[in-house]
Amino acid sequence: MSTDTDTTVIARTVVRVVVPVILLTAVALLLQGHNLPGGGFIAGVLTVTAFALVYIVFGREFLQRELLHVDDDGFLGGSIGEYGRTFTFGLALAASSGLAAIVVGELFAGGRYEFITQGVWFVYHVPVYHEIEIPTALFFDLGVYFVVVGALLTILAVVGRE
Amino acid sequence: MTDLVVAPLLVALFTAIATLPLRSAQRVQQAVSVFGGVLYLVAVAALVRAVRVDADGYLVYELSNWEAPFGITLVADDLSVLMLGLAAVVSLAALVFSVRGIPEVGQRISYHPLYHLMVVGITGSFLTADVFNLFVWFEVMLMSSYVLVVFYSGPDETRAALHYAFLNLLGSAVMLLAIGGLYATTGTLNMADMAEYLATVPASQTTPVLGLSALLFAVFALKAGIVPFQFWVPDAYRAAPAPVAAMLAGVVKKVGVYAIVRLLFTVFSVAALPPGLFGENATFLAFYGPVLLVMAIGSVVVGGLGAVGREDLDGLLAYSSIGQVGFIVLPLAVAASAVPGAGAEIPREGLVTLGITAALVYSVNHGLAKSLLFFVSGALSRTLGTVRFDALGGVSERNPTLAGSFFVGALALIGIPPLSGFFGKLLVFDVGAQAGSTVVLAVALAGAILTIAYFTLAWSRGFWGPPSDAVAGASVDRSFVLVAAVLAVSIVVLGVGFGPLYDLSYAGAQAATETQGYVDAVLGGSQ
Amino acid sequence: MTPTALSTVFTAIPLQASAQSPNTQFVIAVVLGLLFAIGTFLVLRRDVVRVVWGIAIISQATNMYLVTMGGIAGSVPILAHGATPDPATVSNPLVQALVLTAIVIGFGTTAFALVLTYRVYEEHGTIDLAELGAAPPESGVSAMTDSSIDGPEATGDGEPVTDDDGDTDRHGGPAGSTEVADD
Amino acid sequence: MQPEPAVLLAVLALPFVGAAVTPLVYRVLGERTAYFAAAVATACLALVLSQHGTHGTVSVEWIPQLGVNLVLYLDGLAFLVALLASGVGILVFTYSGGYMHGEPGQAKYYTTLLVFMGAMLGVALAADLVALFVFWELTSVSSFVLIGHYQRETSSLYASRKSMLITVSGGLFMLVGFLVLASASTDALGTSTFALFGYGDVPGLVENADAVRSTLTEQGLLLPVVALVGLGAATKSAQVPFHIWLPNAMEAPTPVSAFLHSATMVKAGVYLVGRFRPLFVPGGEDVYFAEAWLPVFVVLGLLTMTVAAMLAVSATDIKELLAYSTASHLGLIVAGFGFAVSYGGEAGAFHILNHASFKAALFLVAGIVAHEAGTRNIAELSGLRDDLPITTIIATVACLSMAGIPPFNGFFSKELLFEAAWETGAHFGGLWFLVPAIAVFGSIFTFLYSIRFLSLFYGDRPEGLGEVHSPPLAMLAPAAVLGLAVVAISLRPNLAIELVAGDAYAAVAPGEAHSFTVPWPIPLEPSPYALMSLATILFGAAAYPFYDRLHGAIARARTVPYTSPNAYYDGGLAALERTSALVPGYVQTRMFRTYAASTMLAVCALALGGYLVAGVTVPVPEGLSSLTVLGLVGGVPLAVVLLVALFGAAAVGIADSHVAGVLTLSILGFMVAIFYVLASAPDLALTQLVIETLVLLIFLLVLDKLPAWYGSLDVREAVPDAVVAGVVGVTVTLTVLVTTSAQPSQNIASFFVERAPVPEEHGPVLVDSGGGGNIVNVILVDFRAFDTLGEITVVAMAALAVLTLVGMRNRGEDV
Repeated sequence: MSTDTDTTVIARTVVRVVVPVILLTAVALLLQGHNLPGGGFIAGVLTVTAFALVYIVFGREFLQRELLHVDDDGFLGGSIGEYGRTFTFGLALAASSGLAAIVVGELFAGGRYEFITQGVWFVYHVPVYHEIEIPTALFFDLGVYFVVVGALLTILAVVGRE
Repeated sequence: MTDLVVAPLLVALFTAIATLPLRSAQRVQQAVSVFGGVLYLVAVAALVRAVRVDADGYLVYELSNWEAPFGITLVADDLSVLMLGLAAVVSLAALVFSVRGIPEVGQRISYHPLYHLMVVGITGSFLTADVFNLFVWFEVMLMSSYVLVVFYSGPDETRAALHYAFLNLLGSAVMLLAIGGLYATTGTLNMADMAEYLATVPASQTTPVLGLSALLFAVFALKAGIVPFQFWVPDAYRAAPAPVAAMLAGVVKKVGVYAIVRLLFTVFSVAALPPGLFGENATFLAFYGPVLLVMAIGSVVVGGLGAVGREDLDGLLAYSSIGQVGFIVLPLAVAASAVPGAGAEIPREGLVTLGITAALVYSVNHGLAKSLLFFVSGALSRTLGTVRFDALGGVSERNPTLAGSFFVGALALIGIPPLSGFFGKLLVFDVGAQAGSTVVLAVALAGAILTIAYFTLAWSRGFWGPPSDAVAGASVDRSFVLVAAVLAVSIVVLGVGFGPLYDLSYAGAQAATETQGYVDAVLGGSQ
Repeated sequence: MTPTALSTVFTAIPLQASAQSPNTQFVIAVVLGLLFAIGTFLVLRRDVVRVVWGIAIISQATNMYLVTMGGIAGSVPILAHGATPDPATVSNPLVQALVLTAIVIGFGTTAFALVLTYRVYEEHGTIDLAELGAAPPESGVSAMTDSSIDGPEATGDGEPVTDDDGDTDRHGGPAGSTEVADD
Repeated sequence: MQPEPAVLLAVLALPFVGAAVTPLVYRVLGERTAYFAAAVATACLALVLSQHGTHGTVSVEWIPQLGVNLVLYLDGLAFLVALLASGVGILVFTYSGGYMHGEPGQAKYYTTLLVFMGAMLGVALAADLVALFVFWELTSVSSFVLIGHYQRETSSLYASRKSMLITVSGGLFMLVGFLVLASASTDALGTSTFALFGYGDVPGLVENADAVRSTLTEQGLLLPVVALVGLGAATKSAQVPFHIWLPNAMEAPTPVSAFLHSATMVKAGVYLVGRFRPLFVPGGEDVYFAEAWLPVFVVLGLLTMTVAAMLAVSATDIKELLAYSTASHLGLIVAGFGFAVSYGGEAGAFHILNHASFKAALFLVAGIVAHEAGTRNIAELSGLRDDLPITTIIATVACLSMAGIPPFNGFFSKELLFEAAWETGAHFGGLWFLVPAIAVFGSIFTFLYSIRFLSLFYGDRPEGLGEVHSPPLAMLAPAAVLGLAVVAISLRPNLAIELVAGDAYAAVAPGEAHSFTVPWPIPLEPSPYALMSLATILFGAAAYPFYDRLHGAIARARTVPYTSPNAYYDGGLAALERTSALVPGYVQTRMFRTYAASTMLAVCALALGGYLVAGVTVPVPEGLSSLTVLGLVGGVPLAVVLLVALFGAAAVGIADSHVAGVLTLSILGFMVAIFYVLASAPDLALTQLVIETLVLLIFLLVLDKLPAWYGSLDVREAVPDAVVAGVVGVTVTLTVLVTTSAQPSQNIASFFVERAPVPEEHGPVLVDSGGGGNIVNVILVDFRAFDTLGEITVVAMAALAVLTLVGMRNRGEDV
C-alpha cells in the first residue's frame, strides 16, 4: 500500500528514534517478565510493532532490503521464509526447553521432573550484579518470543505483500 | 514410565516442528512426516499397553511438576487410550494417503506441519484433565483443521471454511464463557477436582453449574456435529482434502464425543440437582438424557435424509457422518437416563456402562469405516477429478480392490455382520431393547434403513453400472488402494475377532463412569 | 515508559471497596449481556467484515467476563522477592493468565478470519454472506465441480480447466498417472 | 447321538475357505472353477449326510463377554436345510458350469455363491441368535451381489438394491426381536441368553419355552417379539407385502434364482418360523391355538399363498411366474408352521423338502428354456417337447408336483396343510371356516399356473420361435437329478419322511413328537381334506380354459392405483429423495445467518434450560436505580469505561463504513484495556494494548483490499436478529449474575500467590517454587506452561494458515 514517497520527513525521523526505543523496551520486557509485567508474548508483539512502524513509514521493500538483507523471491524463501524459520525456531526452543527438564531430571534428579518443569538458578558473587537469577523459564519465554515475532511478521508480510 | 503419557503429544509436536524447515526437501519431509506418524502409533501403543497392563488403569502426568489441581494434569485411562488408539490408526492411514493424495505444492507449503499439529491438538484434548487446557488443545486442533479444510482455497473451500471457522469461533467464545463460569462456581479447572467438589457440595450451592455444563456441552456437540450444531459439517467435509475429511469425520468428531462422555459421565454425573422437575435425588444426567435423545433423533433424521439424495459421493459421506453420530449419541442418551437418580423408573447400572460401550464401539467403527470411505472417495476424486455420481460408474470393474474396500466400509456402517460395524449396531439396538425404549429402537431402525438406502444408492451409482469414460481410462494410485484395503481388512478382523475391541470399549466405558477412580488417581498425590 | 514505572502506575490506582458489590456485578452483567447482544447482532449481518467484528466483540466480552469473575478488587499480582502476601488481597492471577492465553489465541484466530475473509472475497467477488450462500444453485447437488468452473471467471485467476467435461483439476489433477499402474 | 463337533465346524468352514481361494483357483482352472465349487459342495453334503440322525449342540467360544458364541445345533430341521443348501448347491454349481459359459465376472460369481452356501449352512446350523443373524445377513449380502451380477444393467441395479433394502431392513427388525427376547430371558431364566438350545451351563430358550413365553406374555412383549421375528422371516421369504423384491431378483443368473431365490435363501425365512415354532406354540395333544403366533403366521402365510398364486397367473415371464409361485409356496409353508395343530408342522416340514425339489428343477428348466430358446416370454413359448424332450419330462413331473396332483410329492404336503386348516377351522367354527376355504382358493391358482407352465412344452410350436438347441449335459444333468428326486419322493413319500422330513417335523413341534406318515398313493378314505384336494383339482381344471381371461383380469387389477406394494416401494423411495432435497433447502441453506442464529439459539436454549431445571435464583440487587448505578458501580472510572466500551460496541453496530467500524472497534478494545487496568491486571492491559494495535493494523491492511460494501439494514432481518441477540444477551447476563455471586474456595489462586514468588530462604537452585514475582507470568511459563505451549502453537499455526491461504491460491506458482 504505502510507498517510499508519501511519508513525511517528520514521520521518518520519529520512526528512526522510536523504533530502537521500542526494541529496547521489548528486550527489557522479555528479560524482566518473570518478576515484573512483561514476558515473551508482550515483548514479541512490541518487537513486531517496531517492524510494523518501519514497514508503514518506509515500505516493505526497505524493510526487506535494508534491514533484513533479503530479496523477496517467493513464499517460502525470502523474508517470509526467514519469519517462518523464526517461529519454527521459537516453537522448537519452547518445546525443547520443556523436554530438557525431563532429560535433566533423568540424568541428575532421578526422573523427578516432568515436561516443562521450571526452576531458577541463582548465581552468586557475580561482579557488578552480585547475584543474578537465571530462571529456566526464560528459555521457554524466549521460545514464545520468537514464535510471536516470526508468526506475526509472517502474517503482516503476507497480508502486506498482497 | 509416566513420561509415556506425554510421549504421543511430544512425538506429534516435534514431528510438526521437524517438517517445518524441510519444505525445500520434499522427499525428506514426507519421510519424516510418515516416520513421525509411525512413531506416534508406537507411542500410543506403548501408552495403551502401559495403562492396560502395567498401570492400574490410570497413568497420571503432572506437567511442570505441579500437583493437581494446581498445575495441569494429563490422565491416560482406558477411555482416553481407546480414543488415542483410534486417532493413531486413522491418522497414520491418512498420512500415508496424503503423500500421494495431496498435491506436492500443498505438501510443501504447510500440509505436514499442520497435519501433525492437528494430531497434537487431538492428543492433548484426549489426555488433559483440565478444562481450560482442553480449550487450548481444542483451539490447536481447530486452527489446523480450519486451514486444512480451506486447503485448496477454491470458492467452495473458502465458503465452507468460513462457515466452519466462524461457527467454531462463536463456539470458542461460548466455551470460554462456560469455563469461566465453572471456575467461578466451583473454584477449580481440574475435572477431577471439579467432580469431587460437585459430589460433596450440596446441590443448592451449585445451581448454576448445570446451565454452565450445558454451555460446555453445546460446544462439544458443535465439534461432534450433532444436530442442531451440524451446520458446518456437510460443506466442510466436502471441501476438505480426502485425508483431512477422513480425520475430521474419523477422529476430530470423536474428540467432541469423547469430551461429552468425559464431562457428562465422569464429572457431571455426580452433581446432584436440587429437588424439582426430575424429583428427588436426580443428577445432572437426568437433564441430559432427554437432551441427548432429542439431539440423537435429529442427527439420525437430518443426516440420513440428507445423504439419500446427494449427487456426489463426498456429500453423501458428509451427511452420513451426521447420521452416524446420531447412532453414537443414541446409546449415550439411554445411558444418561439409566444412571441411578436420573429419573429412570428402574435405574440399571449395567445399562449405563453398556450404553457408553455401545457409543465407544460405534465411534471406533465409524472412525475406521468413514475414513476408509473418504479415502476411496479421495482416491477417485484425485484420479478422476470428480466424485459426482453421474461421472462415476463401474469402478468395481476397473478397480475391484478399491471398490471392494468401499463395499466393506459401507457394509460396516450399515451394520452387516461380522464386520465391526455390526457389533456397534448390535450394541445400540441392545441398549434400546434393554431399556425397553420403543423410541430408541424405532430411531435406530429408521436410521439403519436410511443407511442401507443411501449406501446401496452410492454403490449402484458409483461402483456398479457401466463404467463412465473417465473411470474406464483411469488408473488409481496403488498407495490409495493399499490404504483402503488395509483399513477394510482391519474392519473385518475387528469384527470377526470382536472380543478385544469390546473389552477395550467396555473398560473405556467403565473408566468413564468411575468418577471416584478418576478423582483418586488425579488428586491422590496431593491428598 | 519502563516496566517498573508501568507497574507503579497500575498499583497506584486506588481500588474501590465497592468494586465487588452486588450492584457492580449487576451492572457488569448487564454490560456484558449487551456486548454479547451487539456482537450477536453483528454476527447475523450479511457483511463478512461485520461478522468478524461481532466475533471480536463477543471475544472481548468473554475476556472481560473471565477477569470479572476472578474478582476485580485486589492488588496487582506482582510481588517482590521474599514477600509473604495475603492471598485474599491479591487479584486472582489465574484468571489473568487464562485471559492472556485467550487473548493471544483470539488474536491468532482473528488474523486467520480476516485473511480468510480476504480470500473469500477473491474467490467469490463478494463479501455478502447471502450472496455467498446463494452462489451455486442449490438443488441437492454438490456444487463442487460446477462452481469450480465458475471460480476462475469470478476471480479472473485463470485457473486451468483440464477435462473436456468441465471438471477442473480440483485436487491437483491425476496423481501421476504415468508412473503408477492399476492393480 | 451327538453330532461330531469337528464335522459340523468343517461343514461351516469349507465353503468360506473355498470362497477365499476361489479367485486363485479361477486363475488356474478358468471356467472349470464351477466343478471346484461343486466339489466343495459335495464335500459339505457328504459331511452333512455323515451326521444324519445325530442331534445336539456344538459350541465354540466367540465373544463370551457379550454372551455370544458360535453355537451349532443339529436336528431334523437343520439337517433338512443343510441338506438342501449343499445338495442343491452341487447341482447349481454344475449347472453354472454350462450356463455361465463365456460370461464375465465368474471369479466373483463363484466366490459369492460359495460364501452364500456357507452362510446358508450357518443359518441352518446356528443355534445362537446372534450367530444366526450373522449368517442370515450374509445371505442377504451375497444375494445382493448375485442379483447385481449383471452390474451394467439398470434393472439389475434396481433389483439388487430392492432386495437389499427389504431383506436387510427386515433382518434388523428381526435382530431387535432377538434382543428383546434375550432381554426378556433375563427375567425368565435368570440369565440373559441368546441360545435357542442350551450348551454347557447356558440355558436354551426353546428348552425353557413355557417360562420364556409366560414372561413375554406378562411383559406384553409376546406379540411384539413374534411380529418382529415375523418381519424378518416375511421379508426374507418374500411374504406379502414384502414379496415384491423376489420377481425383480430374477435379474440374477438363473442358477442363482434356482439356488437362492427358490431352494435355499428364501427358505431361511420359513426355516426361522419353524425354528421358533416350538418356542411359541404350546405343546400338548389338543392344542389348536397359539397366542400371537397363529394369527400372525396363518394370516401371513395364507395371504401370501393366495395373492402370490394369483400374481403368478398374471405373470408374462417364466421366471416371474416361478418367482411368484415360490412366494406362494413359501406362504404355504409359513401358514403350515403357523397352525398350532401337529398337521401344520408336518405340512411345513415336508413342503420345504418337496418345494425345493420341484421348484429348483423348474428353475433349472426355465434356465434351459431361456438359454436355448432365447426368450422367457410365456406368450412366445409353446410346444417345446420336440426340441427339449428330456427337459419336458422333468418339467412335467415337477409341474404336476407343484400343482398338487396325486401321487406327486407336492400333493402330500399340501394335503397336510388342508388337514391343518380344516382341523383348526372346524375346531373353532364360525368364521374360522374361512381358513380352509382360503387355502383351497389359493391352491386353485397354484393348479392353474402350474398347468400353464407345463403347457409351454405341449401344444403347437409357434412360428416366431427360432431354433432351439439342446442343452449341454452340465445343465441337463442337474435338472434331471432334481426331477428324479421329485419322482423318488413321489414314489416313496413315507421313506422320505422317515429319513428326513419326519425329523424336521420333530424339530418344529413343541415337546416330544413322533414322525408321521402319509397315505400313498392317494387318500382312499373320504375326508374333508381329501374333498378339499379334489375340489382344488376340479375347480382348477374347470377354470383352466379361462386362463387367459383370468391372466388379463389380474394384470388389469394390478394396475389399479394403491394396490401394488411396488408402487409404495418406488413411491417411498422417491418421496425419500424429495424429502432429502429439503435438507439443503431448509436446513443446510449455506446461509451463515441461519446457521449462526440457530446455533446461538440452541446454545442459549441449553443454558437457559439448565438454569431452569436447576432452579437458579438471580441475585438482583435491591433499590437499583439509574442514579445509583453510576454511583455504586465501583467508582467513576469503571462506570465510564464500561459506558464508553458499550457505546463503542454500539457504534460498531451502526458504523456506516468499514474503516469507521474498525476504528470504533478499537475504542472498545482500548476501553477493555483500561478495564484491565482497573481490574489490577497490568499484563493483560499491556497485551490488550499491543494486540489491539496490531489487529487494527491487520484490519486496515485487509480492508484496504475489500470493497466498501456495508449493506443496508433490512428491517425484516433486523427485527428477528434483534430478538436472537436479545436472547443471547439475556442468557449471558444471567450467566454472569449467577456465577459471580458464587463463593467457592480460592485455594488454587492462593496457592499460586503463595508459591510463585521467590521465598526468602532458598538454595542455589529453586525448583519447588515459581521463582518469579510476576505471578501471572509465572503461571504462564511454569504453573500452566502447557497452556502456553498450546497457545504459541496456535499463533504459529495462524501464520501457517495465512501462508497457506494465500500461497495455495496460486497453487504455489512462485514457491
